[in-house]
Amino acid sequence: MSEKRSLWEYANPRKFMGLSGTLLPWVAISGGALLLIGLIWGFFFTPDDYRQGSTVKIIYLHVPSALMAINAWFMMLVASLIWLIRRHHVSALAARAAAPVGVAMTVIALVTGAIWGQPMWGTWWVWDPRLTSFLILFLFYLGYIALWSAIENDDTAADLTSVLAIVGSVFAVLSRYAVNFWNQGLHQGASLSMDKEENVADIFYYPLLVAIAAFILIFVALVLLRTRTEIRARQLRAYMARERMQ
Amino acid sequence: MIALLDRDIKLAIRAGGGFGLGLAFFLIVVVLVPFSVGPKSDLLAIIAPGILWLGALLACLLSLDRIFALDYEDGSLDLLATSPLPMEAIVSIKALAHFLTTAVPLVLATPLFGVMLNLPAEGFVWVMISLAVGTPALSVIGTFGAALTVGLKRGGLLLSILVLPLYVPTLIFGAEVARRGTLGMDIQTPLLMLAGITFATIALLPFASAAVIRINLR
Amino acid sequence: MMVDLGDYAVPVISAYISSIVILTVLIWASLSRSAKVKRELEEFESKRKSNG
Amino acid sequence: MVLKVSDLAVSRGGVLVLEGLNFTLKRGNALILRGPNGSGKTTLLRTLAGLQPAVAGRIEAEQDDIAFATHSDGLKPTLTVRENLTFWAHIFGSNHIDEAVDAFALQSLLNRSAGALSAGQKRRLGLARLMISGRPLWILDEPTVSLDKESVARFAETVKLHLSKGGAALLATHIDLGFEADVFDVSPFKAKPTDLPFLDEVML
Repeated sequence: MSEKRSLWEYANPRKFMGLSGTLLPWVAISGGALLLIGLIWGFFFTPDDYRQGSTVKIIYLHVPSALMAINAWFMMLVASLIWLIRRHHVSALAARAAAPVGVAMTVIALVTGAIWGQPMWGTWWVWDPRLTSFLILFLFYLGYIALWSAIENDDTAADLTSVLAIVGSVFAVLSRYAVNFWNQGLHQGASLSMDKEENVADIFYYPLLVAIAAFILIFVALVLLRTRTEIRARQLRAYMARERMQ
Repeated sequence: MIALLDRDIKLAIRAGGGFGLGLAFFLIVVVLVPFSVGPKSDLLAIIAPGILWLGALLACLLSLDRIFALDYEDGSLDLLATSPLPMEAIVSIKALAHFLTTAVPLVLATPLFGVMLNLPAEGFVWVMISLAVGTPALSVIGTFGAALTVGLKRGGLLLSILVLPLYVPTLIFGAEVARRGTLGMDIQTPLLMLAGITFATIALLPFASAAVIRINLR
Repeated sequence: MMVDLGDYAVPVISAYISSIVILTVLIWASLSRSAKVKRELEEFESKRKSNG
Repeated sequence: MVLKVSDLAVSRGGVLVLEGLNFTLKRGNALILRGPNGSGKTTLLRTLAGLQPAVAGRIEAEQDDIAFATHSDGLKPTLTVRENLTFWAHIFGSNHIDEAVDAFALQSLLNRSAGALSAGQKRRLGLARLMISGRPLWILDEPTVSLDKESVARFAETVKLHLSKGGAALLATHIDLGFEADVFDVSPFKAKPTDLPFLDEVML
C-alpha cells in the first residue's frame, strides 16, 4: 500500500460503490440519531423566546434546512465543475442525485418559514427577501431537475445541466441582491428574524448546532444512497443500450 | 454575420409570426389586465409600469423557442456549425435578431399600451428607456435557454421553466426603473444595475450558449 | 411529558409534522428507487450470466 | 492528402459504434462509405465534420476545408432559391452563385420560393450549396436521396468536376454513382461490446 493514492480514485464508479457502501450505514445512522437528539432537545428542553414565544422552536428545522438548501446547490455546482473539467461520471451523477434532496430542503425551509411567519406577520406568505430568494432557488432546482429528466443521453444531460448549474449560480446570487433591493421600503425590516444572531442565545444555539449536524449527515447519506442508485441505473441503461445494438 | 442577421429578420417578416406574435401577446396582457383588476384609473396608473414590463417579458418568453427550433429541424444549424462563423457569433446574432424582431416592436408599441393603462405622462419615457435597456438581456438570456432545449420534443414548457428564474433580476431592476421613473423618484441605482446586467449577459452568456449548442449538436 | 407551547402550539407542531413528513417522503422515495434499480440490475446480470 | 483517419473510434449516444478505422482520402479522389443502416456512417461523417468529438484516434484534416451536407438541406421555404443560395454564399465569404446555379440547372427556379420546390429540386439546391462553399473536401450523407435518375447523373457529374479541380469527396450512399471511387465498408469495424459497459469502461 505504499503507492500514492489520490482522492480522485474514488471518482472511479467501482471504487465509489465500495467506499460509499461501507460509509452509508454509519452516516445514515449517526445522522438519524443526531436528528432525534437535536429535535427532542430543541422541542422539549428549550425555553420559549420572550418575544417569539414557542415559535422559536421552529428554528431547529428552518435554519438547518435553509442552510442545506443552499449548500446542496453549492455541492451541485462543485460537482458540475468537476464533471466539466475532469469528466468523472460519479461527479455528474452525484450532482443529479443531490438535486431532489436540495428541493426537499428548500421546501422544508419555505414551509417552516411560512408557518413561522403566519403568527409573526399575520399572513402565510410575505414577499420577504429571504423567503423570496428561497422561492427563486426552488425554481432553479425545478428547472435543473426538469432538464436532467428531459434529455435521454446521459453525457449530454450531464453537460447541459452542468452549464445550467454554473449560469444558474451566477443568476441566483444576482437574484439575491435584486430581491434585497426590490423589497427595501416595501416591507419594514423584519423586527423579528429567526436568523439574527442576537435571537440565538446559547440555550437555543447548542441544540441548533446538533440539528445542523444532523441535517448535514442526512444530506450526505441521501446523496450517497441516491448516487449509488444513479450509478446502478446508469449501468443498467448501458446494458440495455448494448442489448439493443446486438 | 450580417447575412445571418438579414436572413433571420427576413424569415421573421415572411413567416408573419415574427413581429406579430410578440405584439399580439403584449396586447392580450394589456387588454385583459383592466378586465381582471377593475377599470379604476388610479389603480391602473399605479400598476401600469409593472404590467407593461410583465407583458413585454411574457411576449419575449413566448417567442424564444423559435430562435433555434426551425434551424435545428431543417438542418441549417448543423450547416452553420460547420461554416466559418464561430458558434459564439451565431448565437449572438440569433439573440440580436430576436431582440430586433420581438423586443424592438414591443418598445415602440409601449406608448400606445401605456395610454390604455392610464400610465402617467412622466412614465412613458422611463418605461421605454427601461425596456430598451433591459430587453436585450431578455433576448440573450432567452437565447441561452433556447440553446439548452434545442432538439427536445416538448421543449417549450421546459424552456419557460428554465428561463423563468433567470429573468428575475432583469425584471426586478427593469420594472423598478419604470416604477420609480413614473413616480419621479431617483432611478440611478436600478438603471445602472439593469444596464450592468444587459452588458454582462451580452458579453458572457454567448459563450455558454455556444457551448450548449455544440453539446446539443453532437 | 408535554411542553406548554402556549398560543403557538398549532404552528409549531404543524411545522414539525410537515418537515418530518417531507423528510420521510424523500427518504422513502430514495430507498424504494434504490431497491428497485438494484433489483433490476441484479436480474439483468443474472440473466446475462445464465445466457452465457 | 486532405483527410487522414487513423485508429478512429466514434460513438453515438454514449455507445461506441465504430472503432479502429483507418483510411486516407487524397485530392482528386472520392471515397464511398458503405454499410447497413445504423452501422454508424452518419455518426462517422458528423465526427469528421467536427460536429462531435472522436472517442479515440486521430483525424488529420483542416476543418476549414470541409463542407458538410446532411439528409436535410437547411433550406428556408419562405426564401427564394436565390436568397437561400446567396445567404450561404455570404456565410462562406463569397458572392458567386452562378457557377453552382449552372451546375445544378437552377436558373429557371431562381425566383421561386424554396418551399414550392419538389423534393428533388430541393436536394439539388442543397447540393448547390456545397459548390458555393468553395471548400475542397465534401462530406456528403446520402446525397442522392429523393433524386431521380437524371439528377443523380447530374450530381455525379458535379462531383467528378469537383474532383478534377483538385477537390475530394467522402460520401455515404447505397447506390452506384457511376464514377470511379474507392469503397470503404464500415461493417468490419463495428465496435465490439465490452463485458461491463459502464462500471469498468469508465476508469480514471
